[in-house]
Amino acid sequence: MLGTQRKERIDGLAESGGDTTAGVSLAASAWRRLRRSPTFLVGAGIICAFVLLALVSPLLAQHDPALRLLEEQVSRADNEIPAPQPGFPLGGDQYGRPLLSRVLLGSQQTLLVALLATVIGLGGGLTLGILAGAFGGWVDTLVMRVVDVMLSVPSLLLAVSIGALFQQQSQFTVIIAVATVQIPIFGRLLRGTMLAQRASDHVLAARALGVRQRSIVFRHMLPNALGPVIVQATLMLAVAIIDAAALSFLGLGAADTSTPEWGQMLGSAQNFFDTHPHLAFWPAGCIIVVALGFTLVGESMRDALDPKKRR
Amino acid sequence: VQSQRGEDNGQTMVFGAPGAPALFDPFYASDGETFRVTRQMMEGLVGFESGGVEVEPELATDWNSSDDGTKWTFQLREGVKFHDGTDFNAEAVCANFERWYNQTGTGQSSALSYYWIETFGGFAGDDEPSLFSSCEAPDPTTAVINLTRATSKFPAALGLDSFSMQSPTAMKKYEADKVEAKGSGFEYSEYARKHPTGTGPFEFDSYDQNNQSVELRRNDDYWGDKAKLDRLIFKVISDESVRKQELLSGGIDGYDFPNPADLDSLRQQDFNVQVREPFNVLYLGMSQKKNPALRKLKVRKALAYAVNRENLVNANLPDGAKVANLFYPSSVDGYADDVAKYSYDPEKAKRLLNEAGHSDLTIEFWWPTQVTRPYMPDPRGIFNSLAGDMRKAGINVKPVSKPWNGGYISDVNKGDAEVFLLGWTGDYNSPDNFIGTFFGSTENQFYTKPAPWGEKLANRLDAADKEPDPTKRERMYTEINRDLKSKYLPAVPLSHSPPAIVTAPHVKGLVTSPLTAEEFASVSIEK
Amino acid sequence: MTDSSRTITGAETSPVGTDPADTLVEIDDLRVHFPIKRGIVLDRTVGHVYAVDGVSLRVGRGETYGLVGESGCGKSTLGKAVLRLERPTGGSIRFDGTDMARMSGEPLRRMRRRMQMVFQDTLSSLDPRQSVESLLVEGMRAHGLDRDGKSTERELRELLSSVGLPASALRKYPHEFSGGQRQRIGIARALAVRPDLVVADEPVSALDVSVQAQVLNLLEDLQEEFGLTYLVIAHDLAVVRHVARRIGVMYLGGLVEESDSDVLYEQPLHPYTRALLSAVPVPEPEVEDQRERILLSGDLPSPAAPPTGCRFHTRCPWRQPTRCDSERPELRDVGGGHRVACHYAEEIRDGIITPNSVEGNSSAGVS
Amino acid sequence: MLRYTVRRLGQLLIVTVVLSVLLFGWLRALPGGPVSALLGERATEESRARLVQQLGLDQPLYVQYWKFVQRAITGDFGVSTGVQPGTPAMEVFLQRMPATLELSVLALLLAVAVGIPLGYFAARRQGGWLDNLSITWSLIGVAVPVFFLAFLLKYVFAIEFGVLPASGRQAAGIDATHATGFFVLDGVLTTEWDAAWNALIHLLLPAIALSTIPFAVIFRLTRASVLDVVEEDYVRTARSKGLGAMVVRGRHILRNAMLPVVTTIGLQTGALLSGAVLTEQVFNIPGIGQALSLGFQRQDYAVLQVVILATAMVYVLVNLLVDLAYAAIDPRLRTR
Amino acid sequence: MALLEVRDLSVRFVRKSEPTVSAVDGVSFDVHPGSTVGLVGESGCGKSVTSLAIMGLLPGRGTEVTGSVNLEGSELLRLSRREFDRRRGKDLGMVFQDPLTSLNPVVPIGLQISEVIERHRGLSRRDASREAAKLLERVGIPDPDRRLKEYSHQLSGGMRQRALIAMALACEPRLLIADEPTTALDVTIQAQILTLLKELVAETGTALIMITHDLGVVAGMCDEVNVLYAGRIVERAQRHELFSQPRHPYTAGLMASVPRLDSPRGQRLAPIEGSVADNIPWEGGCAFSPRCGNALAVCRERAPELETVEQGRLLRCHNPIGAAEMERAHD
Ligand SMILES: Nc1ncnc2c1ncn2[C@@H]1O[C@H](COP(=O)(O)OP(=O)(O)OP(=O)(O)O)[C@@H](O)[C@H]1O
Ligand SMILES: Nc1ncnc2c1ncn2[C@@H]1O[C@H](COP(=O)(O)OP(=O)(O)OP(=O)(O)O)[C@@H](O)[C@H]1O
Ligand SMILES: [Mg+2]
Ligand SMILES: [Mg+2]
Ligand code: NI
Repeated sequence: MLGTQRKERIDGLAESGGDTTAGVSLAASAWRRLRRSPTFLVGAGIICAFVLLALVSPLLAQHDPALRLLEEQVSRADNEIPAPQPGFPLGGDQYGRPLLSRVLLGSQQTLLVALLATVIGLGGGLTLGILAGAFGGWVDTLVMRVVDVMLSVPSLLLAVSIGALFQQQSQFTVIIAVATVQIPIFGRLLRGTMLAQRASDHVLAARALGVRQRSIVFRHMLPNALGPVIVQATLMLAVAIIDAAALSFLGLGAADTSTPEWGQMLGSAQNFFDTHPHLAFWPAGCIIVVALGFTLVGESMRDALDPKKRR
Repeated sequence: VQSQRGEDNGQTMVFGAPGAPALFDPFYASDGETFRVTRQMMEGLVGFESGGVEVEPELATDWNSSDDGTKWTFQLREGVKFHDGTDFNAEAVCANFERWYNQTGTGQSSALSYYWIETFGGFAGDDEPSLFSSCEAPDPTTAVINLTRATSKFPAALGLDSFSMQSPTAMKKYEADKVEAKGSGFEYSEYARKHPTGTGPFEFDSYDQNNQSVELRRNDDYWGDKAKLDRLIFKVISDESVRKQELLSGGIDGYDFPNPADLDSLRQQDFNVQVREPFNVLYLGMSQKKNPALRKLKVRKALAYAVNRENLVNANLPDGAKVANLFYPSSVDGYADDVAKYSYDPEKAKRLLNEAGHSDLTIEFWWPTQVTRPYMPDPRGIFNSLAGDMRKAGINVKPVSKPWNGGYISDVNKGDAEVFLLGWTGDYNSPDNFIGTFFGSTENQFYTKPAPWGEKLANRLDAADKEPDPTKRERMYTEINRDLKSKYLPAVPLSHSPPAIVTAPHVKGLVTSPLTAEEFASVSIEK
Repeated sequence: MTDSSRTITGAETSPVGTDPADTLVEIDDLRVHFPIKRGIVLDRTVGHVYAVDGVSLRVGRGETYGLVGESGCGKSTLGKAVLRLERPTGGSIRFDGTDMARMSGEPLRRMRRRMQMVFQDTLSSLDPRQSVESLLVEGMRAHGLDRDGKSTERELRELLSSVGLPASALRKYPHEFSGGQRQRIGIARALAVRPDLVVADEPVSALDVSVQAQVLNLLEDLQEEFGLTYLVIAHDLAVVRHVARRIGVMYLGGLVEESDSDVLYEQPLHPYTRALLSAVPVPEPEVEDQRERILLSGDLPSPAAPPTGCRFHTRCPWRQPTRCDSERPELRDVGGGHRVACHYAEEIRDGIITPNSVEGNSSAGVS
Repeated sequence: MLRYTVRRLGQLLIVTVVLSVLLFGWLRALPGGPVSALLGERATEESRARLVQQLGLDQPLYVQYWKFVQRAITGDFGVSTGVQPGTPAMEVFLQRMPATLELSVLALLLAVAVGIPLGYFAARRQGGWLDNLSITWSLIGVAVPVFFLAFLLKYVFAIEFGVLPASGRQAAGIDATHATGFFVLDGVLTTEWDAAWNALIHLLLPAIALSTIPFAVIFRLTRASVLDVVEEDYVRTARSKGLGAMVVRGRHILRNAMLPVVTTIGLQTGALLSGAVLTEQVFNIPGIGQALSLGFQRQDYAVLQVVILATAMVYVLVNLLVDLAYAAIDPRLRTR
Repeated sequence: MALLEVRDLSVRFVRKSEPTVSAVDGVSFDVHPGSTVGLVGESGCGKSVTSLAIMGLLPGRGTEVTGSVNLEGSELLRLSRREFDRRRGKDLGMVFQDPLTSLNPVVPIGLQISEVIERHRGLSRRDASREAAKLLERVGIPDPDRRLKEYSHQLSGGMRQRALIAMALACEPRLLIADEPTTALDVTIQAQILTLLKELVAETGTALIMITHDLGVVAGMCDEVNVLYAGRIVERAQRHELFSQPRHPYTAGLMASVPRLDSPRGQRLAPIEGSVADNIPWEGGCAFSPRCGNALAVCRERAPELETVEQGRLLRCHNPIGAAEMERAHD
C-alpha cells in the first residue's frame, strides 16, 4: 500500500494538475484559439448580425413584402421599376413590391431554408452514418453503396433531379433538394469518424466494462465523432444558401414569391440584370456576406479542431 | 465550308433564334423554330402577304374552287426548280400531297403530322374520313385537289409551312418518310436532317450542332427576286437576356422574342425594334369539370369583372399589347366589336357572386412555371396581378403552379385545372384556327360538357367551318363570337401581346409578320 | 487455417502450484484469425491474419501472468480475446469454469464485470468528454453496483485513494491529468466493478521511466489489497519479469515458452527467448560490456503468411535442417512446469547444438 | 494494381447499373413527361393517349426498363425530344461533351496553374500579405454563387467594356471547320488560327467563373498540405543531409504535398460539372450543362438519362483515374 | 582538441500569445573524435532540441538560439543557411528516432541515399547509386540492388533504420548524432541496430552523440554520459563512474525506477515521485526540487550551478547523494 504521506503528495499534484499539465481539452483549447482568431470573429460577427436581422426584420420592415404597393409605377412596356422614394428607400421590385422590406424579411427565409436543409441533411446523414458506423458489417456495406451512388452524381445535378421530382415548387422542395445533397456527405463523414471511434480504446474500454451497446453509441461514440460533423454543418450552411440560389436561378425555386427569399429574389432578378442591376445586387450581396460568414466560422473551427494545428 | 475560308464572304446575317430546329422537313414539324428555318428554303402553293395575314399566290399563281368547295384547281408558276435542279410541276404537287396523305405508322402520330391532322383529319386507310380525297395533275402547270367536303380552312391552310412543296426526287433519295419512334422521341430521316430541298430563296448549307447554328446560303437560281444575303445563319440562344447581350456585343444581327423589359433600352441604343401585329390571345381559362361553381354563368361573369385587364396589360405585358375582347385579334375574319366587354368592376363581381350564392367562392388558380410564351411573357407576374384582383373581389384563390412541361399542360388539357392561364398563337387567318380549336370539343381544357350549351357551341362551330360561302360563314362566326362573350363565357379573353423582333441598325428590309413568319430574302446588311 | 498444433490437454501441462480448482482463466488452443477482406460489392475473405494461433495457457487465481513478445505477435489480441472483446475463431476460454468463447449478449455483458482491462494509451482509452466521476460510475451503473448515491460516493473516494488520486479528481476531465495519473484513473475504472481478473495491456510502455515505476508499484499494491489476478502484457521483458511470477513468451501468434519468471531468466530454453534475454539492455556497464549477444537476423514475418513448421525457424540461429521447417513444435513440459515449443530445446540447453550463421545477414550470430 | 483497377471498374459498373435503374424510375416519376413535351400546348387527350401507346410508355415499367437496357447497350438511348429534338440522345451528348470538357479543362487548368503555386508560396510565407490576400480571395470566391459571378464577369467584360464575347463558343460568322468538336483544338489542327483564338476568348470568361471554387479548394489544400509536409520528419531528414533548397522543395516537399491535392482535383470534377450547369446557362454554351437544364425544362427523358448517367460515369471514372494517378505517385498504394 | 564544443547552448521558443518555453538552458559539453557521448533524460527534457540546435534544424521563426556550437573550429551557429547546407550531411550526420516518418514515403530509398552522395561528393547519379548500394550492404541490408528501388513502406522497421544510418554515414561525417535511434524498435531489432552503430563508429572513427532515455542503452554504448533535466545538464560522468555511483538524486532515481532483468524478483522499485509536469523553471530554484527526496530549503530558493565535484564528474545539486559520507571521509 501507498503510505499516507505519499498519497497526500500525489493529491497535491492532482490538485495542481489542472494548470500545469500540457494537455488541455480539445474543445477548450479550440475555443481558446477561436476566440483569438480574427477569421472566426469576423465570421461570427456576420452571422450574429444576420441572425439578429432575421429576428427583428418584422419590426424593421415597414411594408408587407407580398403587397404590390407600387404596382402603378411598374411598366413592363417601358421597363420601369419603382425608383427609391419616400417610404421606399430601395424602391420596388419588378412587381412593385417594396424592395427594402423584401431584402430585410428575406433574411428569415434564407436562413431558415439553409438551416432546415442542413438540419434535414444532417439528420439523414446522422442516421446513415450511425447505422454504418455503429454496426459495421453488411449494414455498413449497404449504406455506403447507397451513399456512393448518391455521391457519384455531381451535387447540383442531384439537387436539380430531386427538385424536379415535385409537382409544385415551393420553399419546401428547395429544402428537400438541398438537404438530399448533404445527406451522403454527412453520412460518409460521420461513418468515418464513428468507425474511428469504434476502434478507439475508450470505446473498447466501455465495452469491456459491460456498458450497453446503445449507451456506447450515443454516449461515447457519437459525442466524440460529432466535432468534424459540426464543422462540416457550418460550412454546409453556406453551401446550402448558395445551392438554394442556384436552384432558383435554374427555375427550380419556389413558385410562390410572396414570401421573400434572397436566392429566389436573385434568380428572378437575372432578367433585369442589365437594366436594373440593383435588384440583383441586394440579394446577391446578402447571400455572399452570409455565406462568407458561415464559411469563415466553419473554416476557423476546422483549423481550431485540427490537432496538427495545436501548439 | 472550308472552301470559303479567307475569302470575302459577302453579306452574312446572323440571327439569334430562341430554340433549335427539330428537323428541316416542315411536314413533320409543328414548332416555330423549325419553320423559321424551313420557311427560308421552301414555299407552299399559297403564301401570306408580306406583313399581313391575307393569302396570296406563291407557287400557284391562281386558284379557284368548285361551288360546293370540294374541288380546288391551282395554276402553277412556271420555270420553278427545286434546289436539286428538278422541276417543280403539278406532279411534284401531287407527289407531295400523296406523301402527306399516305403516311403510315409513326408518320401518323400527331406529334409529327400535327398540321395535317388538324387540317385534313385522317390518312389513307383511316376509318375517319380525311378532308383530302385526291390530287390530279392534268397538265404540268395545273394541279387539282379534291376534298371530301367544304372547309373554311382552304386555301389559307395551304400557306402553312408544313404544306411547303419539297422535291419528290430528294425526298425519295434520302428516304424522307423514314421516321422511327426511339425511346421517348422520334428519329428523323436523313432527308429531314441533312438534305431539305425546296424552291425558296435560300438553300440548306449546314447545321453545326456543336455550335448550335444553322447555315443557309443564297439560292442563285431562285425564280423570283433573289435574296440579298449570301448567307443566313440562325444561331440558337435559348436565354433571352443572352440574345440581347449577343446583339449588343455584335455577335448577332438580330433576334426574336426580346424580353419586353429590354425593348426600351434597345430602342434607345438605336436598335431596330419592330413590334408585330398581335396574332395571339391570352385567356383566363375555366374548366367546368371539377368545380361546380364554375358551371354557373354568373360566377364566370364575376371572374370576368373581377380581373383588371387594363392594369394587366400595363404592368405585365410588353409595348403594343392590347386588352382582348374576343378570343382572336381583329385581323381575323368574323371579328365583332360590339360584344360584352366586362370592364373592371370588383363591386359588380362581388354582387354577381352573391347572387350566384357563392359569396365565399374558392377557386384553384393554375399557372405555369419554367416557360414564357409570346402571349405570356411573365406567367408569374400575370398570375400575381390577376390573383390580386380576384382577392380584392373577395374570391379565395388557391394558387397551383406546375412546370409547363412538368404537368401543367397535361393537367390543363385534361380539364383538371379550375381556373388557369393559357393562350394561343394563330397559324393563319381563320376563326376556326382559334375558337374552333378551343370550343370545337367539349372535353378539353374548358370541359364544356356539363354546360347545357356545350354541345351546341361545338356544333355551331363545325357548321360554320363547313360553310362554303365566305360571307355567310363570316356572319356565322360573328354570331358565335357575340354569344361566346354574353351567353356562354367559357373563358375570359385577356390580352393580345405582340411579339417583337429586334435587329441591328445595319439590317435593312426586314418585314415583320403577325404570324411571326418573317422571310429574310428581302433583308440586306448595310454597314 | 493451421492444423499442425494439437490441443495440449490440461493434465499433463498443468503448471506447478495451480491445481485446476485454483485456475481462474483456462485457455485452450485459442485462435483469433482476422479475415483480410477484399471485394467488389460485398467483401470476400481472401486470407487471414493469424494473430493468435493455437495458444493454451492457464492463469491461477491471485497470480500475475506476464506475456511478452515482439510487436505484432498477437499479445493484445490474446488479451482482448480473453475479455471476449475479440471473438475467438476457435478454441475455448474458460473463466472460473464458464466457457466464454461461445458466450454472447446479456450473459456476456454481465460476465464482463468480473474481468477488466487497463490500456496502454492513457489518453485515448479515457473518453475525453466524461468526467472522472462519470467514467468510474458508468461501469458500476452498467452492473447495478451503484445502489444509492451516498455509498457510491464513498466507494468512489475509497477507490481513488487506493489508486493514489485525491477525491477532488472526480470532477475533472482526463486531459487535466498527467500520463501517470491518467493511468491511475484507467486502473480505478477497471477496479470500480470489483473484477477478479485484470488484463493490463502494456500498462506502462507509454509512460516515462520514472512514472513507470510508480504505476508498477501501484499494480502490485492493488493486487495485494483486492486479491486480483493479473494478465500483464508487455514487450519489455524486464517489466514483465518484475511483476509476473509466470511468464509466457509469444512469437507470431503462438506461445513458444512458458515458465516461472526466475527459471526463465536463469535458463531460457527456446532460442527466441534466449535472443530476447540477451538483447535487453541492462543499465550496468560491466554487464553490458561482457554480455554475449545473440543477434537475430531479419524481422518478424507477417502473421498473414506465417512460416511453416516452427514459426521461428526463419530467424533461428539454432535451426536444424530437419523438422524445424516442416513440423510445428508443440509446447511441451520439460519439467517443473517449464514448457517450451522447440524440437531441440534439450540439445540446445546441453550445448549439443550450437548456433550457426544464418546466411544473408552479416551481423547474425553471436557477437 | 491491376486487381485494384478491375475492382474499381467493377464498382463503376455497379454504380452505373444502380444509377440507371434509379434514373429510369425517377424519370418516370417526374410529372409531365415527354408526351407533353412532344405535343406541346396543342395536345388533346386523344393524341396524347395515342402517342403514349406509340412510344410504348403504357407498358409495364420493367418491360420498358428491359427494352431501355437492350437498346442502351448498343449505345442507343433514344431520341432527344426537347434539347435537340430529333437527334439521338447519345449524339446530343457526344456533340455537347467537347464544349463542357473544353470549358472544364480550361477552368481546372486555371485553378491548378494559379492555385498550386499560390498555395505553395502562401504556405512558405505563412501570415504574410500574399498569404492573407489569397486566403481572403479564396474564401470570398467560395461564397459567391457561381452564376452571379458569371453574370458579373459578363456584365463587366463583355457588356460594359466589350473586350470579350458575351456568350457562345465561337462567333457564328467565323467559318470554322469542326472536326473534333473541341473548337480550340479544331482551330489548331486545321491551322485556322482565327477560329482557335475566337474559341479561346469565348472560353475565357466562363472558365474564370467556373474556376473560382476549384481554385479556392486547390489553393487552400496546397497551402495546408505544404504546411503539414514542411513539419514532417522526412523533410527534416532531407535538411539534415544538407540538400539544396531546390531538391528539398521539389523532391521532398512538393511531391508529398501534392498527394492530397491530386485527389481533390478528382473530386473537383463534380464541382466543375455542377458549375458547368450554371455557367453554360449564363454564357449560352451548348454543352452538357445546358443540355441538362434544358432537358429538365423540356422533359427530355432521353437526354437526361444519357447525360446524368454519363456524367456520373465520367465522375467516377475520373476519380478512378485520379486514384490510379495517386497510386502512381504514391508508392505506398502502388504495391498494394 | 575537441571535435565539437558546445558552450552555453540555450534554445527558447517564443510564441505570440503563449508563454516562452526555455527548452534548452545553458548546455555545454565537448565531443572528442572517436568518442561517444550520451545525452539521457526523460521525455521533454530537451534532448532532441539540443541535437537539432547543433544540426541547425530548428524552425527559424519563434526560436532563439544562443551560445556557441563549434565544430572543428568553425562556429556553426553563425553559418549562413547555404554554408550550413554544405556542412550538413558531409561533416555532420544525424539519425532520427522514428525511421518510418523520417524517410520520404514517395522517394525510393536508393535516391534518398544517393542524393547525399551526389550533393557532397559530386558524383554522378550512377556512381552515387553504386555507392548507395555499397552503403546498404555495409549496414547489413541484403540484396541492396533491389532495395535501392524500393520505398520506405516496403522495408521493415529495422531495415528502415539501417537505411537512415546509411544515409547519415554516406559522406563519412566527423560527427554523428543519433536521436533515440532504437526507441521505436523491438528489443531484438534494437540489439541489431546498436551493434551496427557500434561497429560503424569503431570502423570510421566518427564521433557519436547518442541520445536516449534508456539507461541500458547508455550503459552499453557511451564513454561519457550527460544527464539532462528540464533543459539543463544535471550530472555528467564517465559511464562506469556514473552507473556505479550516481550522485544526483535524479540520476539515482532514474536508475532505481527501471525494472532490471538481472535484479531478483520481489524487490520493490523506488520511483521518483511526480512527473516531469511538476518542473518548476530553474529561476524558481532547482527544477527537480518538487520531486526530490533530498531537497533542502535552499533548493527551492536558488538554482544550483553545474560544478566539477571530482575528476571527470560535474554535478548540479545542492545536496547530492553521498555528500554526507564524502564529507565524513574528508574529515
Ligand atoms: N482488428 C484487426 N483486424 C485485422 N488484423 C488485426 C486486428 N487487430 C490486430 N490485427 C493484427 O494481428 C496481429 C497481432 O496484433 P496485436 O495487436 O495482437 O499485436 P501485439 O502483440 O499486441 O503488438 P504490439 O506490441 O504492437 O501491441 C498484427 O499483425 C495485427 O496487425
Ligand atoms: N518547435 C517547438 N516549439 C515549441 N516548443 C518546443 C518545440 N520543440 C520542442 N519544444 C519543447 O521543448 C521541450 C524539449 O523538447 P525535446 O523534443 O527536446 O524533448 P526530448 O527530450 O527530445 O523528449 P522525447 O524523449 O519525448 O523526445 C519540450 O517541452 C517541448 O515541448
Ligand atoms: Mg499490443
Ligand atoms: Mg526527442
Ligand atoms: Ni515491486
